[in-house]
Amino acid sequence: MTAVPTPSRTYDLSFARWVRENVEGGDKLNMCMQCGMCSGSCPNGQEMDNGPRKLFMMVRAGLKDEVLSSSTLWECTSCYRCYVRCPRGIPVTTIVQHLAALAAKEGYAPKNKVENYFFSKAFWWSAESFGKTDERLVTMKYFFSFGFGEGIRKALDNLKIALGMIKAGRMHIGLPHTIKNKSQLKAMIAKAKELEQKG
Amino acid sequence: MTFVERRGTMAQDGPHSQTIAVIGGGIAGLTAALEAAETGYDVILIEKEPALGGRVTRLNRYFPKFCHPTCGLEINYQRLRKNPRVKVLTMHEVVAVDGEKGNYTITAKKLPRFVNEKCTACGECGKVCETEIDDPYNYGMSKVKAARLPHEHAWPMRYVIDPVVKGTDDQKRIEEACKYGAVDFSEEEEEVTINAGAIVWATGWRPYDARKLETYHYDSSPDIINNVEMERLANHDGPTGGKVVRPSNGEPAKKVALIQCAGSRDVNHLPYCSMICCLASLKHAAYVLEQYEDAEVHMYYIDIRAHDKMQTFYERLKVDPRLKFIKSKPAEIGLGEDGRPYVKGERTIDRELYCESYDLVVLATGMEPEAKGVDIKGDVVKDEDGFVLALEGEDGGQFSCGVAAGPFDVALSTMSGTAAALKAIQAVGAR
Amino acid sequence: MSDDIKIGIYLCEGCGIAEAVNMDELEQAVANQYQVAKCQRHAAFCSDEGRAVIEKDVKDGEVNRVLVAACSHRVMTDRFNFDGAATVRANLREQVAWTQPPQDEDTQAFAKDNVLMGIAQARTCDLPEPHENVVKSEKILVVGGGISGLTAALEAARAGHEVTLVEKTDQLGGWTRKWSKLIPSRPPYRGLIDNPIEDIIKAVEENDKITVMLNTLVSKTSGEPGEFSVTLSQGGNETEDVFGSIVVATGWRMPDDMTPYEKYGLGKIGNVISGVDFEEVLKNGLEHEGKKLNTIAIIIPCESEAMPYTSGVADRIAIKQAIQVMDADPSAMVYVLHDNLRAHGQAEELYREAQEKGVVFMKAMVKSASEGPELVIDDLLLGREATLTGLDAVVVQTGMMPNSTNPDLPMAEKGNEFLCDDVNPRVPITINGQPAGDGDEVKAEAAGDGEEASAVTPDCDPENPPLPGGPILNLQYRQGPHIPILYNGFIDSHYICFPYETRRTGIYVCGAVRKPMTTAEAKEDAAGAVLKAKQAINLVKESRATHPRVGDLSYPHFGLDICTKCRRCTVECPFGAIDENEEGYPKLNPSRCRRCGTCMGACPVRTISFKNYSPNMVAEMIEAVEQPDPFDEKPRIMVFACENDAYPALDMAGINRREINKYMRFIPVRCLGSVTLMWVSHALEKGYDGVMLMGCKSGDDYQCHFVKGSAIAKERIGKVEETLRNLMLEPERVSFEEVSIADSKRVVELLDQFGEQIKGIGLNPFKGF
Amino acid sequence: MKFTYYPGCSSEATGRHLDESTRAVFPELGIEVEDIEDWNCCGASVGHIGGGPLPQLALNARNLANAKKRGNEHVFTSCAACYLNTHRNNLAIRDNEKKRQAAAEILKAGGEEPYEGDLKVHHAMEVLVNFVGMDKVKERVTNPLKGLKVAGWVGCQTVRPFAETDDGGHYDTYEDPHFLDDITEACGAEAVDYKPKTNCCGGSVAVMKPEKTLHLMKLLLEEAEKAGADVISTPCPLCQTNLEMYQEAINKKYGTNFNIPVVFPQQLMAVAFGMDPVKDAALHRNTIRAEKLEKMAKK
Repeated sequence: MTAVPTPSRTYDLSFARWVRENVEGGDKLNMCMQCGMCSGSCPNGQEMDNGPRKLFMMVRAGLKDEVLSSSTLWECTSCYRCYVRCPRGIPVTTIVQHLAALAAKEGYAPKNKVENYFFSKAFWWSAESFGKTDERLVTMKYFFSFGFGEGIRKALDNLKIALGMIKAGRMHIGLPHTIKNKSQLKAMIAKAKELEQKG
Repeated sequence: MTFVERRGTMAQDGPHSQTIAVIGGGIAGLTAALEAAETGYDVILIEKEPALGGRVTRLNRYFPKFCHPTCGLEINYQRLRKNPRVKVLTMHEVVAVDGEKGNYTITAKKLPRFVNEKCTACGECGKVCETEIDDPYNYGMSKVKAARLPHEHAWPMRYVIDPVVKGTDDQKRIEEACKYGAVDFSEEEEEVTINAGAIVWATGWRPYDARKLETYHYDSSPDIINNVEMERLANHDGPTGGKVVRPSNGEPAKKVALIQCAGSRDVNHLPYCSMICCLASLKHAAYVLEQYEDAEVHMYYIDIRAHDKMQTFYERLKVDPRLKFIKSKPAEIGLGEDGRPYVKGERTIDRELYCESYDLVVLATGMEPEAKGVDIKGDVVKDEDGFVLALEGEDGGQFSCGVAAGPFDVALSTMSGTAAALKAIQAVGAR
Repeated sequence: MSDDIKIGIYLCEGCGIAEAVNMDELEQAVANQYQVAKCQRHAAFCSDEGRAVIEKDVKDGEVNRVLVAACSHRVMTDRFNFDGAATVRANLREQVAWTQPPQDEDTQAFAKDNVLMGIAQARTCDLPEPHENVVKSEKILVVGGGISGLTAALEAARAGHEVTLVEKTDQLGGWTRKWSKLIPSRPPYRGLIDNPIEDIIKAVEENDKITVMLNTLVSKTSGEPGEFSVTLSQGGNETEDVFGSIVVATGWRMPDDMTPYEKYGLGKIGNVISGVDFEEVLKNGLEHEGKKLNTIAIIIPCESEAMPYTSGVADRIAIKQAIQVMDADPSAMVYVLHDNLRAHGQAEELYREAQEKGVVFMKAMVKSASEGPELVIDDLLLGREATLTGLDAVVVQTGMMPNSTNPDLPMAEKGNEFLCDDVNPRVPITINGQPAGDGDEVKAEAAGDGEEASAVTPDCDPENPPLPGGPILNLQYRQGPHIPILYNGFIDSHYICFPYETRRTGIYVCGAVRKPMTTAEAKEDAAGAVLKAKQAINLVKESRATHPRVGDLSYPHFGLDICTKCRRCTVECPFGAIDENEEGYPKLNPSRCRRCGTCMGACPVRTISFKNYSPNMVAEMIEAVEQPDPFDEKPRIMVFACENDAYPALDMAGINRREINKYMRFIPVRCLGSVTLMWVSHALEKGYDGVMLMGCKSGDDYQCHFVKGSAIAKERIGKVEETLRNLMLEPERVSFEEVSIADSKRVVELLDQFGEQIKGIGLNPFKGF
Repeated sequence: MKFTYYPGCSSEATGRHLDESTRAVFPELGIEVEDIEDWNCCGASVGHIGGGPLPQLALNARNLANAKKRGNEHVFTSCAACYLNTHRNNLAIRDNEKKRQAAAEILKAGGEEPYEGDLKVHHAMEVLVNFVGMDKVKERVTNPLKGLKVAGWVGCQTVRPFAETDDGGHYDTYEDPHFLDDITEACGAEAVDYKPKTNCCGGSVAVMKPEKTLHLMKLLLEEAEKAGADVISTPCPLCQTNLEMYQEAINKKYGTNFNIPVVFPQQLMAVAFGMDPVKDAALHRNTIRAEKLEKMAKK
């Protein structure tokens, strides 16, 4: 995959064109007519700095850094309202999510201490190592990715909930559930990562 | 003081008919029919409603002149009355067309009117009729007697009786009330065929069904209406006698939201821009501002599309501080806690999220062609959206004008209606 | 003639008339009037049996004038129409039975007066006879060789007419010749189409019905539809020809004033070019001054700050050009800077195509432009100011200014004041410095006009008209050489309902001179204009009127014996139908005439009349109404109502069964412009207590079907005060109201208000004298 | 009719009661359930960030390849996220040349045959609507839930973005889906008018930073209360868990005292079918017990 270009001047389209080629759904991004339907429909919009509509305009304007550090990427609850309502048929959710993936890859997320990023990493760690998500371990790992003290605090906050879950048999004690053929999955993911690099 | 002089009667029909059939008696069809007839050609004007005038006769005013559509229609009806070359068929719904230039066969469903041409419009049947129906002239916003004159400016000026009264006591009462033998309940729906040498499609449009805009909850409150209903609301012979009020409770509608592109410019609904909505909404703003000193009108838009000479019209209204333009396609409209409709979305200019309540919300629903469902054969095509177009380059005999051909305003409809008249004349053989 | 007038009165008893009116009484009151040969009653004269009764009387020669006293003349028009007998109508239904309390003495009086007025009308009107002017040519002249003119020529030829197409330059094709590609006008409304102009030109040149004249101007046009004699000047040498009708397709030009575009750098900064010039660049594969363009900003000026002529055409052209750039070079960077992007109608699809191809649209205001070129913009959606750098070129979409005049020609010496619509046609009329007209009467009325010297609105100053340049057809009309324009310089017409009806009969306008439009729209428009041109010829062939009184055979007759040459008629005719002959007498061009009667209303000595509509006829109708005994305290008020809007509104008040003021009497008029002040003064002399005029809206958004009729009537009524003072009457006894057809509620209120006003003033002292 | 079943990770933890009730109810409606052999995680709504788009594809490719081995044409899952990912990646593999090749390579690396995307992936609810039908559900009801007021909360991914598409089987609408109320009614319970039926609970964002999304869930609970619902019914395991476990936090933050049970339509059906409240309906696994429903259950 070609490196993400950094525009030399405002409204240089190199970044926009790169997104168009390399980000899932990016080929539709330029169809945006800036009506605001997506941002207006977002359940978590008030938490976003720009919202999808403005974010897309920023992509066109070549504001790479602002786009990739935008909180909008991390506040998406993936409810797909914007996606189904867009009058131009733009897969808004998909684009936002994959811009988030790009931001993670390009190192913008960790730099900005984005919860969603750490959660995703924790989540992926479980999926990759066991083939399944073990909600206990994911949450724990996630909590502690904010540092030990913060980890303990968050953990205690959720202790009561955890106990309730255990009582209802919805959280088990003991080793994590795993798939049988872990090695196969590992090999496949390794291949996927390799392809991802090649682009 | 008008005089009628008899002129040539209908040309003999049959193969190579020189008669021009115009399908649709709205402004485009009327124009095409009259222009052809006044040039000396025989015309059959086919309308499915009981009276002519189509959509425009239901409008309060035209943009940008704020004049009344009935003003131009009156002239057209005068022309019609004085011109024996035009044969008008009302309550005829065209279902199929077949044949080729010089010899088309039009199949139409003749709907029962239960009133024949002996009717003098004296109104006695209406007096005795007790059954009431939703008034189609007012898009069902009010009730009307089942035996009625379609409206005060109806042409032909003849009553029509709704089938619901058939077999009821009302039928007897109505039959007894008519002194002129004009009532005829034996009328049945029948299929008729009409022969013509050329056809002009002027079937016009219907407002896009607002119910399909699920996030706008059109049905959730009577105070959420569409743009054609707004025209009735502002019209002196509309359901409120011209007062722009909240249909829910009759209170003045002073704070009004005008929602552009309700269906138009949306690949999930109508992909095209309906052209008239922006200007119609500006007009609606004027209705409200005219009626209430302390009015507050918000126009939600993507682009204000003031085409050809309309920019001046837009500029003129822009200066009124009571009218605000908000660039935003509302995400959601519904009935709020306070019993008033709310509008929710993102203001794109400053990226503010808003949720505002109004007395009245008007959805500028787009235009959907009426020709859908008609079985047309031969030298004419219907595009994906249902608009009718003559085949390109072909030397055919079918043409279209007005909104049957595309999303046009009235000026473009009269223009294309006149052009279609020429094409039809050329097709049947200019003399 | 008058002695063998045999009037048949047909009193209809249907639709509630018999219930409201005592028919026996009515019959007795009218049956024995002078020249009434027969008076019959029937339950419904519109029925076949009823019609038969009348038809028989006519056929048996018992009557030669038919008075149907039944419903309004607006209904059953075709039923009540009898060969060989002039038919008039008295409105007993909408106006009496449906608006007055039944069996009331005032209702009875109302009905009686309406019938008496009908008798007077029947007595004084006759079947019109067609004028003798014959069509000398069915050839159509098309002026302008651009896309509109070329299409018009082809359509006219297809419609069976000989055509002469004149083009002022040395080649056909006009602007369209410059265009690289065109906007698609058919489904799927995407994918630009090749410019077909060469084929169209070829088709025109090869068409044996079409004569093309290049380097040709119209140096003179006189005559009327059916026989326009036109002098064509081809590079100096003049030829004469006769045409049946004329299609004007002179198109548009770059705005005369380009300064508004300077803020974008146009004409100031290198590589800033107009949208028109950019078409050349597109033809040369984005090659401009030896450089291949890649990064381009296309500006659609915000109209409020630039010209009022871009109007959505510029927007669509900007999109089209952006697409062309992307097609030529997918790596190109194109920015379209707009306020509201007017890709209206099916052009939305074109907008989508452009975006798919990577064109970037920005809602942005250009603040300034500098060398580079660079643009400082206000990006409204990002809410920040930014500078567009690295641009190879900036394209500015300029406006389309209508060629309602020919900018290459010098301004006409006189008649320019008629170029503008909102000019007051009653400018002081002088013949070599002297006020026109002789005879004291005229001076008395004309005096008023003298003071109106300044009534010409500034932008219509004849010395300095709204559009520079000379006339296109150089009409040899009394009213000057121009085709009148409306605001923004476009040719005047009822551009919503009747877009082709100019104020010069037989002359129809299409293309960008009518309103801004694209090539595809212009082609459609040309077909429409040709239809009207053909129609005009066919109608005048039969000596019939064109729009809106289509088919009318009546036309004004001028009694020159008492004409004072005041020339009011020649100046006031909204359609420039009347010229002046050598001695200064009015000379009617009947085929130019629209039969509105404005000339009749203008004539101070009322020597202009129609066979079926005359000053005398209405005067008789006025007199026919019985003035009640002064002691009855019952006023009578005469209402002259425009038959196109006010009268229908009154009818609709009846249809809605709204009670109309019982003291009113109504006379429908062809147009308020036909109302002569004499009728007003006559009514007051005869004892009417008040007179009301109901006409259509005037001004820029006028609704008068004869354009200026109501405006002129308003003018005249402004002068009536003088007359009233002479009669020692209160000016408040006369009122003028602009009424729309939708006023079926309001008219009722207006009448009551005026009734009250008159009550307040008291009865007319002339009553009973 | 045989369906291959993808339980998904939550089926072994927070969503056990969904899994159990699904396994109990579907066979009753003529849907035989056969698990995907050795299924793995779908990557949920964060996999593309944690691992990247292609690794996420890998997870789903493996599941689909294993599902294919079952030999059934149709695959279904009760988890919204599992449905979304499996379905989307299945379509990608079917329609997108690049993705298909990538998947093939990835599968090859795992010693698997290439997969062409020819399976049909469904959501359990779509199966009920398009393959079972409400009449069949009604027929099976032996213990109608008379008087139980149910707020049908569809949530988001169960219907978006596929419910109105061909590949989504056009089984309902995005903005105003009614299948949930239909199920409720079919079970003899009363479906109350529930405005926020397609509102979002915050999804995974709710898990990682509840404080930001509590207001979303508060509204959901308020509306349910206003509508007089005894229970909220939702098809989504994450929705169910979120709304259940955060009620206390909400009460703490807003001083409310919500205690509204949140159940799955499968649980309603199990009870209405007169099946075992514990073994089949797994009502004991709701941390806020649906007492009224439990009372109705046949012991």
